Amino acid sequence: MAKPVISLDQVVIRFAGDSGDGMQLTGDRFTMDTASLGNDLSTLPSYPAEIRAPQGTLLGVSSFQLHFADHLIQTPGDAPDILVAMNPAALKANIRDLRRGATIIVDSDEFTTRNLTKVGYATNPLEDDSLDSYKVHAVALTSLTVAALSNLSLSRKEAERSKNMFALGLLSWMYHRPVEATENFLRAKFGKKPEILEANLLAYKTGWNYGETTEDFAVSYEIAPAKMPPGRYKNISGNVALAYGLVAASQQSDLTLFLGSYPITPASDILHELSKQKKFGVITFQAEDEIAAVGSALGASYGGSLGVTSTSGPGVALKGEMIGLGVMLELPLIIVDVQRGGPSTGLPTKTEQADLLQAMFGRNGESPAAVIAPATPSDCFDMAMEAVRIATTYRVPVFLMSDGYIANGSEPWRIPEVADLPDLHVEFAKTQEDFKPYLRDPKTLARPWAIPGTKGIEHRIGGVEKADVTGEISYDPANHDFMVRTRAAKVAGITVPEIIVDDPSGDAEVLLLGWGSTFGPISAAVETLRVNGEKIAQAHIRYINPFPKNLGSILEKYSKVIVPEMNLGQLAMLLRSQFLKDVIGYNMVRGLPFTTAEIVEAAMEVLHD
Amino acid sequence: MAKPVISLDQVVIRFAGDSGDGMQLTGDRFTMDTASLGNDLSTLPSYPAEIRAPQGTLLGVSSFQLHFADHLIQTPGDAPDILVAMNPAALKANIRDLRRGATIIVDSDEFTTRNLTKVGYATNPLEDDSLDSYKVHAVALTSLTVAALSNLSLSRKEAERSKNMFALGLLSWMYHRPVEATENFLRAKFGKKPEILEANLLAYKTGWNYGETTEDFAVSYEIAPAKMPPGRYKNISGNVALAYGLVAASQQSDLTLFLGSYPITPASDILHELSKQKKFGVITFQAEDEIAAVGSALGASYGGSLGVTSTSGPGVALKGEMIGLGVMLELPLIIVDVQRGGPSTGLPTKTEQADLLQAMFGRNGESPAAVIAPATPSDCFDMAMEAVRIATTYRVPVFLMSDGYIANGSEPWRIPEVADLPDLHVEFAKTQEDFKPYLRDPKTLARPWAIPGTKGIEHRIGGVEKADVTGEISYDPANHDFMVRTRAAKVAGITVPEIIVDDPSGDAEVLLLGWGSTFGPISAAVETLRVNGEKIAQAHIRYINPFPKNLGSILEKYSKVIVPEMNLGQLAMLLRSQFLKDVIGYNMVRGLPFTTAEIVEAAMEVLHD
Amino acid sequence: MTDVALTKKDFTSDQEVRWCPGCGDYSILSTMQSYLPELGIPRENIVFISGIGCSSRFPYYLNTFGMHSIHGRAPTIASGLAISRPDLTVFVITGDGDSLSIGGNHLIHTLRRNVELKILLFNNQIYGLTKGQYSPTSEQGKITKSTPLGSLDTPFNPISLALGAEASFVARTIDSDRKHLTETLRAATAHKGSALIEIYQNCPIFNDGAFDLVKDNETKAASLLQMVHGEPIKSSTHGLVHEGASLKVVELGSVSENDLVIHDAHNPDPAYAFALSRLTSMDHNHVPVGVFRDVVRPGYSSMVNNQISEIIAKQGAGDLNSLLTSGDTWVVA
Amino acid sequence: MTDVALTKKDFTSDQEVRWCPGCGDYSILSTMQSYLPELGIPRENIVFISGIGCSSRFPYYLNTFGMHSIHGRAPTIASGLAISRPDLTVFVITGDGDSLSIGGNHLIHTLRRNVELKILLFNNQIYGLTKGQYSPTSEQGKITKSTPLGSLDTPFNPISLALGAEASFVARTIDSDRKHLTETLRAATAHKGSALIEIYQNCPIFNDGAFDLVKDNETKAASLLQMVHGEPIKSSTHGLVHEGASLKVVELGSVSENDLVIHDAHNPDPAYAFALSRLTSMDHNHVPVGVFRDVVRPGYSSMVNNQISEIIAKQGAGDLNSLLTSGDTWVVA
Ligand SMILES: Cc1ncc(C[n+]2csc(CCOP(=O)(O)OP(=O)(O)O)c2C)c(N)n1
Ligand SMILES: Cc1ncc(C[n+]2csc(CCOP(=O)(O)OP(=O)(O)O)c2C)c(N)n1
Ligand code: SF4
Ligand code: SF4
Ligand SMILES: [Mg+2]
Ligand SMILES: [Mg+2]
Repeated sequence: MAKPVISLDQVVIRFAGDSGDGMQLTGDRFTMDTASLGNDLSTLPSYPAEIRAPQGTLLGVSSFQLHFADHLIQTPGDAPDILVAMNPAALKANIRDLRRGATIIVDSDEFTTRNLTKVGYATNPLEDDSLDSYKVHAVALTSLTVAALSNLSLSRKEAERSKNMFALGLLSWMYHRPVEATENFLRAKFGKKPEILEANLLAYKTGWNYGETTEDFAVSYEIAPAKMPPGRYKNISGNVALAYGLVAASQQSDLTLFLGSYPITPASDILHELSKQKKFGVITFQAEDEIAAVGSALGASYGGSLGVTSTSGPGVALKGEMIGLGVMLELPLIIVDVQRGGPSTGLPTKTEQADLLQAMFGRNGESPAAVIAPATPSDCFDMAMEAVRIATTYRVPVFLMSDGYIANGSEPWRIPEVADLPDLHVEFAKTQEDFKPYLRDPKTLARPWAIPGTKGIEHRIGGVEKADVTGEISYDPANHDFMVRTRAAKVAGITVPEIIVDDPSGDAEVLLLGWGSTFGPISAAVETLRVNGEKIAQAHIRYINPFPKNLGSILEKYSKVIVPEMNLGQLAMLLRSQFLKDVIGYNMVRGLPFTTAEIVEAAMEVLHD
Repeated sequence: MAKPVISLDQVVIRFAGDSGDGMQLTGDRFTMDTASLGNDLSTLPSYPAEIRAPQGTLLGVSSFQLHFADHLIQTPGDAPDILVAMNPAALKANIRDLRRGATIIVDSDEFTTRNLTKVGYATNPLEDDSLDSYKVHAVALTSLTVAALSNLSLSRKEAERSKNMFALGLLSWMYHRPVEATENFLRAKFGKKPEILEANLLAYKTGWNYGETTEDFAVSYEIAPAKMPPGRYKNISGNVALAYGLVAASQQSDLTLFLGSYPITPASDILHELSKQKKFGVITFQAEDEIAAVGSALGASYGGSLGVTSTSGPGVALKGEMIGLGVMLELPLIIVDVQRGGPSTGLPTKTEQADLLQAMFGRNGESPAAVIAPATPSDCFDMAMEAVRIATTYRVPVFLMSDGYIANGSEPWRIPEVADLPDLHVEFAKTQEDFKPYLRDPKTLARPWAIPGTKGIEHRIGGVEKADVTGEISYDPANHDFMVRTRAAKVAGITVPEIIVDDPSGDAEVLLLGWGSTFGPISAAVETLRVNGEKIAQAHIRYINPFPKNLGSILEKYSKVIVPEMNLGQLAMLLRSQFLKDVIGYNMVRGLPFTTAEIVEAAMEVLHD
Repeated sequence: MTDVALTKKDFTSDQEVRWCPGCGDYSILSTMQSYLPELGIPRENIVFISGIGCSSRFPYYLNTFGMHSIHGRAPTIASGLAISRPDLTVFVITGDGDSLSIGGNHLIHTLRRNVELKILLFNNQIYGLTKGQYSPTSEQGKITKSTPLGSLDTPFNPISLALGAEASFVARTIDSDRKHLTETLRAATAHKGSALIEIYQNCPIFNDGAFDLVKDNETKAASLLQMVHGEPIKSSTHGLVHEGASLKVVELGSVSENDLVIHDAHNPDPAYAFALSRLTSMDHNHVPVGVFRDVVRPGYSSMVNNQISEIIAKQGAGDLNSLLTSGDTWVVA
Repeated sequence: MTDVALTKKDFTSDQEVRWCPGCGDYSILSTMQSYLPELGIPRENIVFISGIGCSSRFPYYLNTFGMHSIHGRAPTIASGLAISRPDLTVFVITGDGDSLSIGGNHLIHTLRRNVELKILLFNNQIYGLTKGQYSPTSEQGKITKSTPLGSLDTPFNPISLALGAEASFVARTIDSDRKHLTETLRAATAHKGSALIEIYQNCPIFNDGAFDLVKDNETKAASLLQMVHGEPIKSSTHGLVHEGASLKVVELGSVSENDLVIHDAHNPDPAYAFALSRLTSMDHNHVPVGVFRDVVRPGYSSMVNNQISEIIAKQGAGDLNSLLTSGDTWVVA
């Protein structure tokens, strides 16, 4: 007789194991199957900076967290309801994040004395009472997998590699995930290696059946689909969404997309993704360094392409001088900064928001650039197109500030209709008499985009200060002052959408104001606060330079403004200096996104001090 | 019978000619002779970015302005009382700066139709009425010089080259400058070329005699020495003073001075000056680029030397990543930024203050560095020693923000007694058991300076986030947050002298607050304002990160604070965000220092609005 | 495309030239202005990109498209332009400091990739614009503003460096020799791929006479080893013979004409051109001029653009909608 | 100075090694740890400076002074250290991306200056740490994460590049050949000046088998051309002969032993070593290993410090007061 089924409104699962155990893949698959069931979801991959940190050590632990629900959610979840731990290290590294009463599934085969001592377990937690406050399932994952594959001609080592699929199968059973998609995925991935494919399929099925049959698992769970606006969806990460946004922008503007990039975590996937898009005429140039990367992008822009460079903080620190040339030449240029933990090499695989002031001021002289920041993984698509709109309309470098959290994290994305995408066409300067390269459009203050190959407008530009209108070299003091102010005015005058405040009661006195990837945790916190009857307003800044026109009045409206940032208060500093408003910074610099609870707590303090 | 002598309290002279005419040398010599007479003085050299811009063109004009007086002065003067113009271009380029009634001495030989049309003079200004409001002396400088040298076996071209010495001689007669020093100088300079030496000496004498004898010059002038504190003085430029300060610091700390530098205007002279000081064990390394320059300096610091790198804004834009490593390694490092006009290549030979925010924020992640700025040419000596004190005491990168104005400008400097210089000795970590590279001094929060070659403290450091105390790699979230805040706290905790307010009446309501090279013009303006009975206070910020502890209370004390800056308000932005004070920016970005009149006017508006 | 042939005047901009009297840059400029019409390329399709330095002022004086960029980075900007705009003819103008000091890395990577750029390296063995510090090509022991006791660095040999970086075309010529400079420009522009031309350029202000040996009428004939493909490499007095992997300068007549090395600019092995390049480093009495190496290798931008057209030919042009809806998707009704 | 001889253990730090199982870096590390005691230099006088990359983790595992710096810049930091501290022995640990891509300029300038650094270039022909993009030494056409249709760049030949940059010592060895690696380290540390060692290093994760030809027992004997000074350059089956300025691989026996090239690592003309370096670029069946070039040239830091001691010997140590009061001064009473 079938096992009972309990329905839940949401679940947070974390898969954890060695870097070698394939936890990212396992998590990805579970996410895909979950997405296809129509749950809303949010993910948080986490892996060590080393390619393969030493086996069985705390440092070597790689994990993937997935939050899915029958309603709209904002974050990967604070505390897992269920942890899959492939070895003692994975258990030890993650146990403190679990809520009491959570379920733990471990591979008991891995709990050998040797592995236990490696991570400093004096006694086996499966045997002592240390896990009493959790529901523990000790499953001999490894031996069960190996046994199941015994008929295949695989070495034990090879067989063991499939144990993540066993785990996936088991969890898929527990949460009623469909099997076909994963089976197809495996067929596609291992098509060329029938033995391995067999092994994975078998392990996956065995895991499923293990749940179905053994006493150990008494119940399974179902989570109804979330009510989401109708449309076609796909699960997407920030890096992929950003790459798609750039491709879309190039199509909508009929401009060749040129990416000049040098690999760096966590930005490399943008280079990888775009290098697959040559069909769209996309040119990807892996340069010798970050300076050459941005230089080539600027050269491409000069030639009439969409010049983009993608990097992370250390790369931006190298590009400053070239970006300054872009400011002087007044050409379109997009700098994607997928922020990571700093300073210096810092925490390369962790997230942070501490490059904001570098983007604003990391160049010599008065060197204004536009700065915008996506709020969620899927928002990277829209903001990439916005970056292109601003860069091409105003002929100015634009910083697109993503970060490791939304770059690698994913969420369901309602795929837009191509017909609904904005038209991004702009005009190049045409053949004309007496061409003036620095004669500006009175509305945008943009100078002509005058590309080589256009007869009759041959001209010379450069990094030395130039005379207004003619663009010739000028050392005239008054002209310099004028040009400095004009470049500043041009950026200050960029049209950006007004910022919307979410203040249902209309009489909240405290505003939670964020930027970039803190949108998720802040929104979740706001929901929680309101559920608890608190009055709180929320607004999110996606345009930082220039700020939305109505920002000042909004700051005035609220007696207290809390600004949570994964830095020491960089947006806060810009707000304080520009609006002289005593905003309250809430800052954590731990390489991790905020938890909902942290922000709720911070807000409560302000609400009730 | 001797000509009458009029005594003046101050004079502003400007020498102007082609880049090839040797105006800088002429100005330098006149300055030296003036200094030795005990006048107070201030100079402003100005030359084109080109080595030799085209002869006789406005662009090619090079000039040197000298202000000297029988009392203490603060600036090179707003408007020349006397202009020496070696050709029509020099006249045209400078005439608008003169005060009405000023004296003009021109080389009439150069006022040929060809030269006049070259610069767009329709008629000869010496013949039309355009100069009626000035006292004009048209002297056939060239032909007089050539005639005087006719006995020497020089080509006409060679002979002509000495005409600047004729001009110098004439002016030396007019203002009673001593001749010996200049003659000795010429002997030293041209000792190896007797013909040229002869020519210069002769031209110089001839110029002198010309003044003495011709009717054209009816009177001469004398300016009494200024009352200055007793001591030995020399006239010094900011770049030289800065180089001397570094040498002095290395002597006072017994640390080898290592300069890693890449030439760039207007910072190159620091490299040149220090490369002459090998006797002091100074190592100067001309690197392949700015990154290698700062990298080598950091490597030298790691080895226990005083690692310094000197550059200008574009160089700083390249050094950001390496400075970030310095922040992470917590080693002493000094970055000298001689600011010039920006952005990009900008105005390479002009002055500006627009690198302040780059110094503060031009790196990835939370990357705090100390920032200090000298106020005058001679202050560069003291602030260089301060930079060393801070860098070695706190083991942190320090930005020393000079600019083109004080770097090339000069003033009399009261040479300090070596005995009075501060002791800058610091301790290296000693051989010890169980060494902890990131165990901090509780007072300064500095980590040990643990140099290779010290037995028993072998250890590894790097740019990845490190664990508190041990310095080992750590990806622990809490540790990262702690280290980020600790690095910030260390810089915030640097001891800097309190800022002194000059407010004689004690009840001024308006404060003029400056930083860096604006000290001169602001002080001059304050004097003028007070002479006119205005109540105004003055304070000058030499320590920007951290600010002096008492700055906040001072800002509170004054209802209105005016902040003049040669940028769009960079210090103002820091003040506003940190103190939420609505300071009033007065900004000009013209590549030139403020004039006294400009600041007086700006202050008057605020005083009487 | 203009039908009427262009003239030197057409390529001369209205900008006042701003170099010191007697600067070698003048003759290079005027030779370039005279040469460009012969290319038969419309002005608007020619771009000069320079870095920073006296030499890098060059683009201002040519009535084509031009960019005076930042120090050392011209090859990066020019690469982005050439790769995205294969229809253009792109020159890079650079100095010995610009290209070999701060810009060294970009130069060698551009050469190995074989990006279709014609790179003119104005080698005056000094930093001119910053008023006379030694450069990576200054001879060891040079007294300059930054080395009052003499420089200590072994200089780069730009030709050797370029060959070590897989350059497909490398040549050397002299500012004042209009004819030879013109021939060299001709060969460089005919070459598909990166072409590096080292131009000995005199800086009368900070390094005057650096190249007198090859400029003075008394000495130049004997010191200049003329490299002409298919002909023996000779000066008026000397020739070359093989010695192991090296090349040795011998007096004409001391060996039979047939033993003299016949120049082979197309030798697939750069070892030959490299051996030639070492002559100036080994002794300072003989200077090979002309094309050291000129071999056929696909240009980078043509490869990049082929890769794109091939995939489009195979799979058709990309369709945005199918990209966005690719992979696992689901529909919410 | 320690009297008791040090052992491998003394040079092994307490840090857990964090490379993938089977990574070539392991054997290089353990060979280095075994070799260091033989140097007889106290641990505290040895410094390892690396950039960023898997290979650049190396310093953490050695119980000497060490710095894991930033990407590509290790030679700059190491130069500053070596010049200011001639008493130290400084190693630079770098990867093919670290040293030849972002760090290319620093590498070539370090080599031309001949700064006393021992530079170990771990060449796995891939970007390891960033998970598998092609590097400047990856073969053309390589399919990687960033080149799904194959890379287009002609790779650098690190040996050729170094020789083009005036390197005084250049060698090649293999991660897994402890004996040869040790000999090569010995030669490099004996050399005064910059020493560059290219180490073929296998990356089992992202570029497995790149060097199988010279590692597999079936093929290695025939493919490895052993370079030993004063002896004919040979593999088990092939040798070398001169052909013009080039070197040609011939089957042993096809020419008389006496015609085989005898290795001369001390040849003053780098043209010889350069010709040797081209063998791997011309055909991919034969790989010279050993020391290509090892010539005597004054080290940079020794020159810098001599210049200082000489001037002090001549003029005496600097006196601060006389510096401050130098030039025109005047007294106000
Ligand atoms: C980032 C940066 N660093 C330094 C400089 C200063 N600078 C300008 S040109 C130059 C070198 C000039 O020498 P070279 O390239 O040989 O050109 P030349 O003037 O001799 O023609 C230097 C160091 C700069 N403009 N930008
Ligand atoms: C300024 C900067 N740019 C890019 C990176 C990212 N990054 C780290 S290592 C590396 C290349 C690694 O390749 P290699 O030097 O060959 O070392 P390997 O990992 O193969 O040993 C890159 C691109 C970085 N850390 N810093
Ligand atoms: S300094 Fe030298 S290179 Fe520069 S313009 Fe003058 S002569 Fe020419
Ligand atoms: S990725 Fe390759 S090079 Fe890096 S540690 Fe793993 S095996 Fe070694
Ligand atoms: Mg030069
Ligand atoms: Mg590698």
